[in-house]
Amino acid sequence: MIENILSLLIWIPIISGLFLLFYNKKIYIINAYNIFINFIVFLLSVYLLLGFNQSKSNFQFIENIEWIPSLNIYYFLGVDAISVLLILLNTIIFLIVSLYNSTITVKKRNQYYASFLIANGITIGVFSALDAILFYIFFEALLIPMFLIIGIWGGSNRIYASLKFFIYTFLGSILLLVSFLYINSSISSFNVISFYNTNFSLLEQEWLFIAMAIAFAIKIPMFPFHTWLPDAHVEAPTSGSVVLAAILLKVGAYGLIRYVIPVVPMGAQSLDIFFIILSLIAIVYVGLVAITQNDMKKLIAYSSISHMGFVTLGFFIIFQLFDNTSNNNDLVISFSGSMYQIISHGFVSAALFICVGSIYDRYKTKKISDLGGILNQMPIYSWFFVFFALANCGLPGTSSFVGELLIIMSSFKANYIYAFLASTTLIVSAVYSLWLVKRVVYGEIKVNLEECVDANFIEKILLFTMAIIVLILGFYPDYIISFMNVTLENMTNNLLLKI
Amino acid sequence: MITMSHYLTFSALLFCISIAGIFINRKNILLLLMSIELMLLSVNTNFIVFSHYSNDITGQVFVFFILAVAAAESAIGLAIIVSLFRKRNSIEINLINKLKG
Amino acid sequence: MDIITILFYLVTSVIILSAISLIIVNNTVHAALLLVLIFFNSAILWLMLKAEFLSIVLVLVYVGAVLVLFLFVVMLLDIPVRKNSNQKLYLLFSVVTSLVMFAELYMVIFYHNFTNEVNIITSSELNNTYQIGLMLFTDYIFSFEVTAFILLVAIIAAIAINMTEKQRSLRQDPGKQILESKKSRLRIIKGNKL
Amino acid sequence: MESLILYIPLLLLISSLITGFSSKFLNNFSSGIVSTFLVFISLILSLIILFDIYSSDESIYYNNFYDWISISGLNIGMGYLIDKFSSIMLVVVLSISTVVHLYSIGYMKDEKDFKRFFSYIALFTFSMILLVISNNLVQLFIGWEGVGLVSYLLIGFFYKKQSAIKANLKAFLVNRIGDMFFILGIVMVYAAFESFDYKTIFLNLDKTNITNLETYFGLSYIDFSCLFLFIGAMAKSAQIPLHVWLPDSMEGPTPISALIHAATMVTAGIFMIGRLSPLYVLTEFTTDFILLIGASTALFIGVIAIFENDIKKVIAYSTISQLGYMVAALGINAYTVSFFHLYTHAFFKALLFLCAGSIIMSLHHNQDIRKMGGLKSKLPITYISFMIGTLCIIGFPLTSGFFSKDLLLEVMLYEKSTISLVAYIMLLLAALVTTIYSLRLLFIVFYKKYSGEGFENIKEQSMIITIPLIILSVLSIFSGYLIKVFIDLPIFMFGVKDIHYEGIVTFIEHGILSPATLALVLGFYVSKKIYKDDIKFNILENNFFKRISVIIKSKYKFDEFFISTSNIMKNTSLLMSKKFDLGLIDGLIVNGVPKTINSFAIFLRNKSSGYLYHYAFSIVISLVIILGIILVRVI
Repeated sequence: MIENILSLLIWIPIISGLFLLFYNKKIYIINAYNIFINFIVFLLSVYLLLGFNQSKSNFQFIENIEWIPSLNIYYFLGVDAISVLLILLNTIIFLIVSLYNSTITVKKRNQYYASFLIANGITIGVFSALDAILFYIFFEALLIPMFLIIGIWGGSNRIYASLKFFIYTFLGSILLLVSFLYINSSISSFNVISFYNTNFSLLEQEWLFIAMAIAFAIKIPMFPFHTWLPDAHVEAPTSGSVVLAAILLKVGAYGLIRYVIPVVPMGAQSLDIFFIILSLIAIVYVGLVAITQNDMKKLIAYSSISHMGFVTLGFFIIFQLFDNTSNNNDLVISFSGSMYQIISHGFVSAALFICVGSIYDRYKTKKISDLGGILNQMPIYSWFFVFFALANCGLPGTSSFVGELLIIMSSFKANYIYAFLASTTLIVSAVYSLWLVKRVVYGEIKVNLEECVDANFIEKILLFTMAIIVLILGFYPDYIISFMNVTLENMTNNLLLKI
Repeated sequence: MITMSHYLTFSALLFCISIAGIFINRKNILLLLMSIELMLLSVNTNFIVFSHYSNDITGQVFVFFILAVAAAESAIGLAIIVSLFRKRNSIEINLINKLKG
Repeated sequence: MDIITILFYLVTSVIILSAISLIIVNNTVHAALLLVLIFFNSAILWLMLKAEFLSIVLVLVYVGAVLVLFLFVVMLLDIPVRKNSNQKLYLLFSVVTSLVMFAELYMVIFYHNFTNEVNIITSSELNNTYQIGLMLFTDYIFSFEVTAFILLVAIIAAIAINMTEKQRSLRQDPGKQILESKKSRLRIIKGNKL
Repeated sequence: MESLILYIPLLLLISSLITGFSSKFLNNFSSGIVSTFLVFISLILSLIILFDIYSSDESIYYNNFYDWISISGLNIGMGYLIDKFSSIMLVVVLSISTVVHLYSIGYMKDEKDFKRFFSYIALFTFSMILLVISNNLVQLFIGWEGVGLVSYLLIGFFYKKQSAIKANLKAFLVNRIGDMFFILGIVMVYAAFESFDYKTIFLNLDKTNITNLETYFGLSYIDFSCLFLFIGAMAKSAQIPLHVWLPDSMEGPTPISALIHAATMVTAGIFMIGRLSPLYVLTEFTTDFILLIGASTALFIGVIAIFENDIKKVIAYSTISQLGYMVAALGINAYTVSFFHLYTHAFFKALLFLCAGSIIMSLHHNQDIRKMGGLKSKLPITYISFMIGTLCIIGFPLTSGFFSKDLLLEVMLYEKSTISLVAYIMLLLAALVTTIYSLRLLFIVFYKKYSGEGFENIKEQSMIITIPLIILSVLSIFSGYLIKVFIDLPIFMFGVKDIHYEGIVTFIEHGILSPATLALVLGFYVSKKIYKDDIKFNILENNFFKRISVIIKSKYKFDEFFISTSNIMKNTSLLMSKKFDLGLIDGLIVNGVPKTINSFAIFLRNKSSGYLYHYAFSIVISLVIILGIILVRVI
């Protein structure tokens, strides 16, 4: 049993990332160092997963140290099943990104890697912080490496995109901080567990809910706050896009399930209809918008927004579900669906971005209209691309299907209109994913495209691993869903006590 | 009988005249400075009036400080004017608009 | 009507009239001299308010030093006098603003109704200079020191602003050397262009 | 015996993986052999299971391989439910698949992507098996979509051809429309019965008070769930109006057409409704809807085949038409009858497609029947097989098609309701149409004079092509004699529809004397006159018939409808993306706020003139205003 495993998980990547800033000589040493650190962190997270007792619903691996006692701020870490899974997702994605990074050419390589290492540690911090201010600090600090990754290593319009990304998400965070301070002013604590035991009036809860939910809705991003994401994705380097899609969006969803719904359930209950409508708009409307995008990254970015709509739909239908069925299990299923969608989307979108990024690296274009018939030149890449595009449209047997099924199931119990609108994603996602495949992968090779090599060994391994993960998650979802079950049951029980 | 109001009215009048002076003199920076001196004078008078009527010497101490600072201010102001004149051969303030945004 | 009242009206009318003429004259020398007049009269007014020390200071320091400085500058610079353009609009503007200001100030005075007489008999046995000195060197000693410092700064600043550095030796300027670029130094001219 | 079931999908999966990832270890031919061998073993296994099931009366295999999701309130397993119904389906699927595997070794031998092809068809069979053996709706859906996925890959097998990649996209998207409703149907069933498991659902049918469930728009809950499930089946089984993908799917290699049309994909819908028949018997509205859709598909799509010139497309349209028969039978709750037709149809349709493949190969990938003719002497085995297939499809007495089609029509006639009578007449007309187009194909391809070049070089294909034809011919002829099995076939644990049946001899007598024989004779006469003897009927030359034929040749403009729908979707998307997302949200709101602030700042900046006295003025005026405000507040 390693003591302080969470601290190790957070600080090993951050500190080694800072060390990396001072070395920029031999590329293979930097690569090896980077992969090694990420691998260590990955192993630690596997250890965390194995050491986690899933039959207990309380927080585990707790570290609680006084930090700023006069302001009731503690260095308080701990994980439940949700956090463990998200940390594991995080470390896997960062390991994959570190491997992928070793195949590309990039300027200021050590700084680039350091940004990712630091982002890795900070994200683990976000997922394991149980003190609101600590969470807030990690939540905000995460912006810094991402801002640098987009702003320094991004595309031609990177300044605009990174600024938009930064300011937009920062705007939301201010609301979050205000809410935390308000809660603190009444209970004199920033501890999450004491957050769960607050008793605010309905009006207070509504305001707190609006402030916090908007903060996280920007991060997710939900429908009217989503326009930063396509820009950020288009300008971000490939690895940046992967992290953005696979990890950063999940931070918002995690915030909702950790800091919003359990803390202000009454507020969430009274305003849930707005968020359900926004989620449905995200699913249908954003999916439609994705169809005619001419930039591959933009298309996948829009599809990410559409998929995250499912996550939020799963979160916010629970109150109506409870009204309709008064059955705790249905709520747990809905939550499980959302969480599963989060994890699944992490892998699928990451893989898609790697595919698209590699196409971009080789052909120097992301425009769909410039591409065509790459199957003739890069068969292995293309088949992976087809596979992940199919996974993106929720094909059964891949991980995306599980979450969609569970959420459509739950939403039907809440209201049949929700289910109907949510299920249109089967058509819309197929249209945008497969039309993309048809135009980019199939057909005769476009004459203006120059000769390119297929995936190299590392890329093959990466994509193959991700495909296997997606398939295993699709054919055997029980492990993860059972893993989360006790935690989610406990969460819904507490929720139901308060509404 | 001269009451406090008389004094105050006087200094108000002086103050307003110096405001008008600032408005009218847009060419000559020296006159502008002089108007400011006038303004300070009216303020000082007010201080002294109040000090006198409240029988509190603090007001006069303040006037002392104001005088000292005003002297410093005008010294620096005049120095600036001199160097300005050297550079541009003119002290017409409507020619100085470097601050324009 | 006692002597004080007469004196008051006399002094204030002189001040007001000189102030008005000060702001409308174009000749700066005249303006400076009018300012001297105003300060003298103010000193009288302050004397009437039993502020002997300050009135003397006003005359000695202000009239003696500052205004002389003004005169110096005026003489030294030999400023050409020009008429203000577009004067009517600004005149109207100035009159309106100052009238509004005066009305407001007068309203304050009127509203508070400061009608108590000037307290001629002071209860204090100590003279004015002594009292000020007492305050300055006890309660306000720190401010006093700061004032001294401000004056010192003003002196240095006034000198620094006007000090023109003369080239006295043939020394190198490394900053200039670094900033020099090939373009500014070297010009390649093709023969036929000349 | 029960444990053998696991090996069937497993073998197929292994086969798919071996052929898909063994580029270095196996050459084309041996990977084909391995794949065929593995499918053949699964066929044997399925036969063992079939006999085991039939050897005992109440024997049902039911278990889970593993738990897909197992938490309180939700249990979904990956498992199997094998009864008489699904064991027959298993055998049908695997036997057709084995034959197609064998045939493909010959047919695809020159293809570069030989292994990819074998990997696909093994995966195809695997998905279908997953669907057939499933014991719950989620697994069914996984198989269902798996079938759709592989059909997508297979139709686009020749990925360089624009028409192929258009067709596969179309196939997948049309299927997705169905799937959307299908998943809603599944969810509705789950919401009502709290389970995806067939057993639980059917057992709960008695307990759950169905009338207590909600109603929508005047229709009951069960009506709706069955309707949605059926819309899913409409896409898979190519019923009007979601049939548009099937003719285009002919872009794939010919063995695939056989597999899709005979055994795997299109039969999934029929199988699913048969599986869920305990639900469907509870709904009247939906079964009537099914009946009408099926009958009109059988007739109206069949007619298109008469005017079609692509040999594969003719057979494709005939498939749609025959599927219409099956669906119509489902509409009168005659599930076993429908299933019987599915079973006979599987063999003769596979036969027809493989024959067509043989012809196409012999003619160097010419599919246009106008360039064929007189092949009777050149391709004798193909000719005889094709003849058998044609006789089956038109229901010539004593062939398998005769049994199943006549049984279907008889049951339809005895249903004795107005709607079923209408359907009966439509199906009878469809039988006439079937006879005409099938014989037209036969006459044009084999009897008419050859019009192309190189007639002398045409020769019969190798053994590996002809052996599957012979196997299927035998099966096609004799499969109909198992009619008794199907009439007695129970689906799950529910009883069968009461069909009056008095032995096979009586049935044959009765069948020959039925109106269907009239349709057969009439169709034969017309077809022979027009297509063999080239006689022009004057009655067909008038305007009325011409106008009708124009409508039919346009295929009722279904394709145009879908194209315009997709164009509307595309335009909406463009509009939303440009105007709403980039214009309103991003342009006006997100970037609009900083732009407003910026322009305000520019305004203020321009206002600051740089003149000292202007600043002085603003100070003084502000002072005046502030003083005024204080005064107003004080006084």
